[in-house]
Amino acid sequence: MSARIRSDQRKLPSEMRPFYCSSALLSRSDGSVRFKSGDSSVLCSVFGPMEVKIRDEKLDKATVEVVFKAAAGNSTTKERLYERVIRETLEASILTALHPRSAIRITLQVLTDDGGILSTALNAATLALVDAGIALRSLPAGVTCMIDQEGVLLLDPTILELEAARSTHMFVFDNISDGALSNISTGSFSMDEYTSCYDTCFSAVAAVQQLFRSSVEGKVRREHGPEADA
Amino acid sequence: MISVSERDYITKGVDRSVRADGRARLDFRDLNLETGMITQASGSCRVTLEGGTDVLVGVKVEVGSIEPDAEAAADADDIDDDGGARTAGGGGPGTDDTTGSSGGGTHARNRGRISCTVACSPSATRVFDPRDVESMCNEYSQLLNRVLNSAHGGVDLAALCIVPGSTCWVLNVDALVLDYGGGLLDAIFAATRGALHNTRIPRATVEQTDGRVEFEIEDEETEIVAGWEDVPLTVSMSKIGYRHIVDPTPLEELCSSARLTVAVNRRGNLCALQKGGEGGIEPSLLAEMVQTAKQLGQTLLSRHDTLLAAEARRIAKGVDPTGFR
Amino acid sequence: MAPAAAAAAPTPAGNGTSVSAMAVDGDVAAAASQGFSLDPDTFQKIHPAEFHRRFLSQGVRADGRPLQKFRKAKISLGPVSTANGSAMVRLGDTTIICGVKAEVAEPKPAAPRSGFIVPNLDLPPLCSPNYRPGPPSELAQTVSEYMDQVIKSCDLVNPETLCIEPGHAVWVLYVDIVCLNHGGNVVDAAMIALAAALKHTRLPQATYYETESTVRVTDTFTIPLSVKRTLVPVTFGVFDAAVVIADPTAEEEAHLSTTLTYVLDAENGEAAYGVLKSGGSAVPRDMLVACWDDARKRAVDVVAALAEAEQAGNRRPDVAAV
Amino acid sequence: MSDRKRVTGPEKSVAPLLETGSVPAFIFNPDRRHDGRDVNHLRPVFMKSGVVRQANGSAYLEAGKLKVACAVYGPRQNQRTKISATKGSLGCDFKFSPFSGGRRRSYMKDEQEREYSLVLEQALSPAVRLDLIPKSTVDIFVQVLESDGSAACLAAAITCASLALADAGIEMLDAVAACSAGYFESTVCLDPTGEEEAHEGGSLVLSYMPSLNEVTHVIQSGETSTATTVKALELCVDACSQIHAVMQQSLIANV
Amino acid sequence: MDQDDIEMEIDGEDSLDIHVVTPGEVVTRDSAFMRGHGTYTEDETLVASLAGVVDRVNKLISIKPLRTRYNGEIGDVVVGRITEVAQKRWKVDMNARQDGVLLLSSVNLPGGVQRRKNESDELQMRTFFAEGDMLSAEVQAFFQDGAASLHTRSIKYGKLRNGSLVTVPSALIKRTKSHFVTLPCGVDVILGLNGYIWVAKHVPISPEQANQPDALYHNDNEPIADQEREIIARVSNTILALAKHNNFINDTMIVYAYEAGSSHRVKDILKPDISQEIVQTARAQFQEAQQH
Repeated sequence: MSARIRSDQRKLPSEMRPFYCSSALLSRSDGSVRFKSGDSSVLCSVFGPMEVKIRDEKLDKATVEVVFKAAAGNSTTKERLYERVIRETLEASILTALHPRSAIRITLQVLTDDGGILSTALNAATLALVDAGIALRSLPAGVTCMIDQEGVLLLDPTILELEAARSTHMFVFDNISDGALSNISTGSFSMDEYTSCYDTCFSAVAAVQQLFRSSVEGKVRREHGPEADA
Repeated sequence: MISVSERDYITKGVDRSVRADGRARLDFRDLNLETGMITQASGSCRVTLEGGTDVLVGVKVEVGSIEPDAEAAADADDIDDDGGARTAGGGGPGTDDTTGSSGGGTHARNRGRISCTVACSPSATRVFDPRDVESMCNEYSQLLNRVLNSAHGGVDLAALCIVPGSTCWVLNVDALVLDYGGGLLDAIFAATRGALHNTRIPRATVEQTDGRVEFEIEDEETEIVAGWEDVPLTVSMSKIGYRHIVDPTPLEELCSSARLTVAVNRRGNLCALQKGGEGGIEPSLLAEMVQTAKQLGQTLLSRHDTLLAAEARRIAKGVDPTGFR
Repeated sequence: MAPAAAAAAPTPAGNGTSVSAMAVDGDVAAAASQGFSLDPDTFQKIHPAEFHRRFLSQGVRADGRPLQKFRKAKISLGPVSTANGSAMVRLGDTTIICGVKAEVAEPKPAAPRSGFIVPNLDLPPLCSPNYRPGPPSELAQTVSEYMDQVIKSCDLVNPETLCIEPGHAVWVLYVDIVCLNHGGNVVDAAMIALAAALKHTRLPQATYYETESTVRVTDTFTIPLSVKRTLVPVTFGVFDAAVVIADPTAEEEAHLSTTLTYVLDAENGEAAYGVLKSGGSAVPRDMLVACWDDARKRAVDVVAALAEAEQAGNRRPDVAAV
Repeated sequence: MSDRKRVTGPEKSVAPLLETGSVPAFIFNPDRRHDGRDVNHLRPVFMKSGVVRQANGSAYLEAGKLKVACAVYGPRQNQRTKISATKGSLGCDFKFSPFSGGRRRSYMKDEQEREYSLVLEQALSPAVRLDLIPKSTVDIFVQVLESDGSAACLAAAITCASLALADAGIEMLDAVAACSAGYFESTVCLDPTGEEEAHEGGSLVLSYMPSLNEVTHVIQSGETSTATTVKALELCVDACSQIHAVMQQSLIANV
Repeated sequence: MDQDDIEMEIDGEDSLDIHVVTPGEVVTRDSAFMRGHGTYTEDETLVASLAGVVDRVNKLISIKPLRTRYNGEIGDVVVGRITEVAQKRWKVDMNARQDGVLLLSSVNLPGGVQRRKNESDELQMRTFFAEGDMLSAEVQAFFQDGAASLHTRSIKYGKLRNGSLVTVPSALIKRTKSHFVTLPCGVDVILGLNGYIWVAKHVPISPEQANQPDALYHNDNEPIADQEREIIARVSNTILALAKHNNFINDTMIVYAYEAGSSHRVKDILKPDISQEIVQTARAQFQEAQQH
C-alpha cells in the first residue's frame, strides 16, 4: 500500500483508530460504559432487568429497549434506525428468556461523532451490558469501513473521510457465530467490494473482541481481587 | 344518564306538545344577550339561556398575511383540495374558493378570513367523556368555519382585505362554552353573530410609495364588520320519537335520536345543513324540518336584531355592561 | 391413516400439496393413534412457528411456493392523477401505492442548487391489525430512513437537476408510500414503488419571477426526472437461522430469525446500492454471497415487470386497478 | 415543529403557482358537463369488497378519478374504558393520502379529516346494530388515494365503509349509501367533480338507507333556498338507491 | 369589617345577627369555644376555613357554608340516580361528595318483604335498578370513607316514574315532617334533601297492586293527560323559580308560589320579572301565615 496518510495521521487504510473503554461511570445505572474510537465516543448506560410497561410486556422473555441520542439536536428517523439495529442485534445476544416480563433499557448518548458512530455505540452497549451483569450468549462487536471514489477500502473512517465515500458498510460479528449479525451498507458497490469489506471487518472485529476480553478481565480482577486469578 | 320512564315521559310529552318545562314543541327558551363586556377583545358577546347554557364569544382582529397558497390551491388544475380548504377553513391555507378560480384566483387573493374555534370550559361539561367533548367542539368549530368563510356567510370577506395579495384582517372568533344546558350550537351562533355585531376593526390606510405598498393602522378610528347582519343563525331541531322540537334541555337531548341543524340568514335562505346524532330521519320529515327551520329562523333573527339594537343603544349611552357580575 | 392425514395436513395452495402431506405423516400417525387431530387452520393458530417449520422442512411453503420463489411483482404506473408521478405495486397480498408530489422550497445556503427528495413509508392502521392510529411505527420510520440513506448515497437523482433558480427555488419531491394491504415484505414493495414512481414522475415547466419572488408553472406535467438508476430491492427471510426463503409473507415474517435485504442495480446485478440486515441470527459469508446471486435473478424479473408497466402506461396514461 | 418521526425535507415548501391565464375558464353546462354527464347522473362507480387481507372486512371504491379504500377491524375490545356497557361503538378514521389532492397533505390529521371522521361515524352509526356488540368497538379506517371533489370523497368514504362493514359480517339494519350534490344557482348537480366543486355555490352530502327509507346523515354548505335544498335531497335519495344497487351487486359477487 | 368587631359580636351573649365570614378570618380569640365544622384553631384563636354563616350551638362554633354539596345525615330522604351497577350494590348519584351506595340487601325485592335473596338476584340486579334509573331512598348509615349507605326498604321508597326531575341547591330544602307530599293540584312531589326533587303524577297504589311481582321495578309510566303534564311542568317551574331567588323550598312554599303564578303561562313562569313577582307574593303570603 502506498504511503497514503489518512485524515487523522493513520498510516494504513486498514488501520483502526485507537479505542478505549471505561466502565462503571454512572452510579444510578446498573451498568455504564464509555466507548471511544478515535474522536467518536459514546456513553452507554444499562438499566435492568426492571419493571416493564404492561404494553411492552412479553410473557416469555425480557423486553429490550434502546434509546439512542445524538450529540446534538432532537431524535430523528436516523436515530430510530440506529435504535432498531442495535436492539435487534443485542436481542439475539442477551439471554432474554432468563428475565421474562421485565425490561432491559439501554441508553446511548453520543458525546462526539467522528464517523462510525453506530458501531461505536453498539460496542459501548455490549460492554455496558457486561458491566450490568446481564447474561449474554456472545459478545457482539461492530466495525465500520468504507470504499472511496478510487475504490480504496478504508477501515474505521472519520467523518472527513466518509464525505468522500462511494459506499459505507457497518458489520457486526460476535465471538461464537461464523456469520454477520448485522450489516448496513449504503452507496454504490460491487459484490467483490462487498465481500472484501466483510472480510476486513471480520478480522478487525477480532481486535475489538480482544479489548472486550481484557476489559472484562480487568473488571473481574477489580471486583473480586486476586482470587479471581486462581 | 336518563331512566326509561323519564325517557318515556319526555317522548310522550313531546308527542303531545307539552314538554317537561311547559313549552310547546317549537318554543324557544328566553335568550339573554350582552355585548362588549370583554374590553381586550375587538368584539364580544355572551349569550345565556334560561336553564343553564352560557356561551361567551370573543372576536380578536389581527393583521394576517394572505397565504400565497390560497391562490395556488384555488388555481390548482382540476383537483379538490381547495374544496377541502373551504371546509377546512380555520387558518388553513386557501381560505376560500367558492367563487372559484376562473378569474385566476384573484378572488382568493383579495380576501380576509375568519378563524373559529369552539372550546368547552371543563366545568361546563364534566359529565361528558372528554373525547366526546373534543369531537363536539371540533364539529361545531368546523360548522362555524364553514358557514362564516363561505361566500354566503354574511361577513364581507373582501372588505377585510388590506393589501391585495399580501395582507388582510383575520377575525379570530373564539367561542367558550361556560355552562351547558342544552341547545348549545344555536347559542354559539347567536353569540357569534352578536360578537361580530359588536366587533370594531381599526381603520387601515394603504399608501403607495414608489412601488412599495405600505399601510398604517389607526386604532382610534374603527369600522364595523361589513355584512354582520347577513350572518345566519342556526335552528337545531331534535328528533324525539316521531316529532321534532327546538331548543332542547339536556334531558331532552338525551332522548333525541337525531339532530338537524339549519343555518338561516335574513334573506330566508339556508346557509348550512347538518345532521348530528345517531338516529335516522325519513326524507319527508327531513324536508318538513327544513321548512320549519326556515320559518323559525326568520323569527329568531328579528328577535336577535332587536336584542342587538338594544345593546347598541346601551353602549351608545355609555352604560356599562353587567359582564360577569 | 389417509383420512386422518388429510385432516391434519396443512394443504398448501399450490404445487406442494403432495410433499407437505408427507411432511406431517409421522406426526399424524402419532396424533391419530391418540385419537386426536387438528385441522390445518387450528394448527397454524396454535403452533404457527411449527406450522411453517413442517412445510419448510419439505422444501415448500404454506402458500405453496418453493423456498426460493418470489411472488410476482405487479406494477402499474400512474394510478393517481393528482400526483406528479405514481405507481402501485403488488406482491401477492401486499399492496403499496406511491405518489410523488412536487413542491417548491428555498435551497439550503450550503447547496444553492440542490433540491430535495423526501421518501416516507406510511403503514396506516388500514393495512394490518398490528398498526394503530398515531405516530408512525418503528418499522415505517426505519424503512423510510433507510430508503432515504440509500437514494442519497447512490445518487439516484442528482439533486442539482431539481434546481429552478439557484439560491432561490428548487423542487422538493415528496415521495409518499402508502401501504394498503400488508401481506409481508413491504420493504421490497415500497422500494419498487418508489423506483417506479420516480421514473414515472413528470414536472411542470417552472419559471422563477424575481419581482414577486415566486415560482410559476405550466399546468401540464411534461418534464421527466433524470433518474440515473433503477433500484431493485430483494428481501430474503431466514428461518431457524438456516433455511433461506425468498420474499416472506406476513405470516412467515412473524417467525423469521432474521431478514436480509439487498438493493441491487437493475441493469447490473453485480452492483448494489445497499444491504440491510438488522440483528437476529448470524448469516454466514457464503449465505450472503449465495443470496446475492439469487437476488440478481429476481432483479431481472422485476425489471421486466417495470418495463411491462411502462409499456402499459404508455398505452393508457391513467391505468387504475386495485 | 417539524415531524421527527418521518423523513423531513426543507422546513417550508409550497405548491407552485400556475402561470397566469394558463387555466381555461370554467363553464358550467347542466346538460353536458366536462366529463359528458348531465346534472342528474353520477360518475360510473366501481366497488369491490375484500381487498385488505388481514382486515375483518374491506372495500375499494372508484368513481371516475376518485379512489377510496376502507378496512374494518373488529368488533374488538374497546380501548376506551369509560363507555356505556350496553352498546358498542364505531371508531372512524378518515385520511387523505398525502398525494391525493391538489396540494400535498400532511400526515397529521387536519381539521377536515377530523370532521369527516366524525361525519363518517354519525352517518354509519344509525345502520350498525351496536346494541349487539356491547363493550366492543368496530374500527373503520378510510384512506383516500385520489380525491376529485371533497364532498364526493366524503360520500364515497361513507359508501365504501358501509360496504366494508357488510364484508366484515357486522350486523346492520341496512347498507348506507351516500352521494353528493353541488349547487349552481338553483341548479342541483349530482356528484360534482373537484373542478366543479371549485365553482359551485354550495354542496350537500346525503347518507341514506334505502330499504328503511331513512336519512342517516346530511351536511350542506353554501346558500340555497329551501326549495333547492328539498330538490337536492330528493335527487340524492334517488341516487343513493342506485348506489345501493351497485353495493348489493358487488357484495353478491364476492360471496 | 374590623376583626375585633366580629369577636365582639360573637362574644356578646344575645347577638342574633347573621355573621358571614370568609376563610382565614378570625372567628373568635376566646378559647372557651369549641371548634366545629368549617373552622380550625391556630394559636388559641378560632379561624374560619369556609365562607359562610357562623353557627353557634352553646359553646360549639361551626360555619355553615353558603353553597355546598349535599352532606347527608342519617334518616334523610334523598332522590338519586343510579350511576353504576356493581357487585351486590348500586352506586347512586345524590349530589353529594361521593356517590351513595345502595346495597342489594337494602332493597325490597319482588315477592314480598320477607323473601330471601339468592344468587340469581345478583345476576339480575339490572332488572331492579339499571343505570340512569331514578329512585327515592333514605340514608341508613355512613361507610368509613364517608359514602352514604341508602335503603329503600319501605313501600314509599323505590323506583320513580310518571314525572320529571328538578334540581336545586340542597341548602334550599328544609327538613320537614314529610318529604312526600301530594299537592292540592294533584301532583306528587318528593323533596329530596340532597336538592333533587321528583315531580310526578299522583298514582295511588292499592296494597294488592303493590304485591304484584313487577310492581316495584317496572319502567312503564301511567297514561298522563296533557292537563296533568302541564300541571307537572308548572310545579317544576315554580320550584325552579323559588330556587332562582334563593328561597327555601317546602310544601307550603310551593303551594303559595303555585297559586301566585297560576295566572301566567307555564313557560313564562321562569322569566325574570314574572318569577320575581311570584316569589315575592309567595313570601309575603308565607310571612302572613306565620304571623297568624
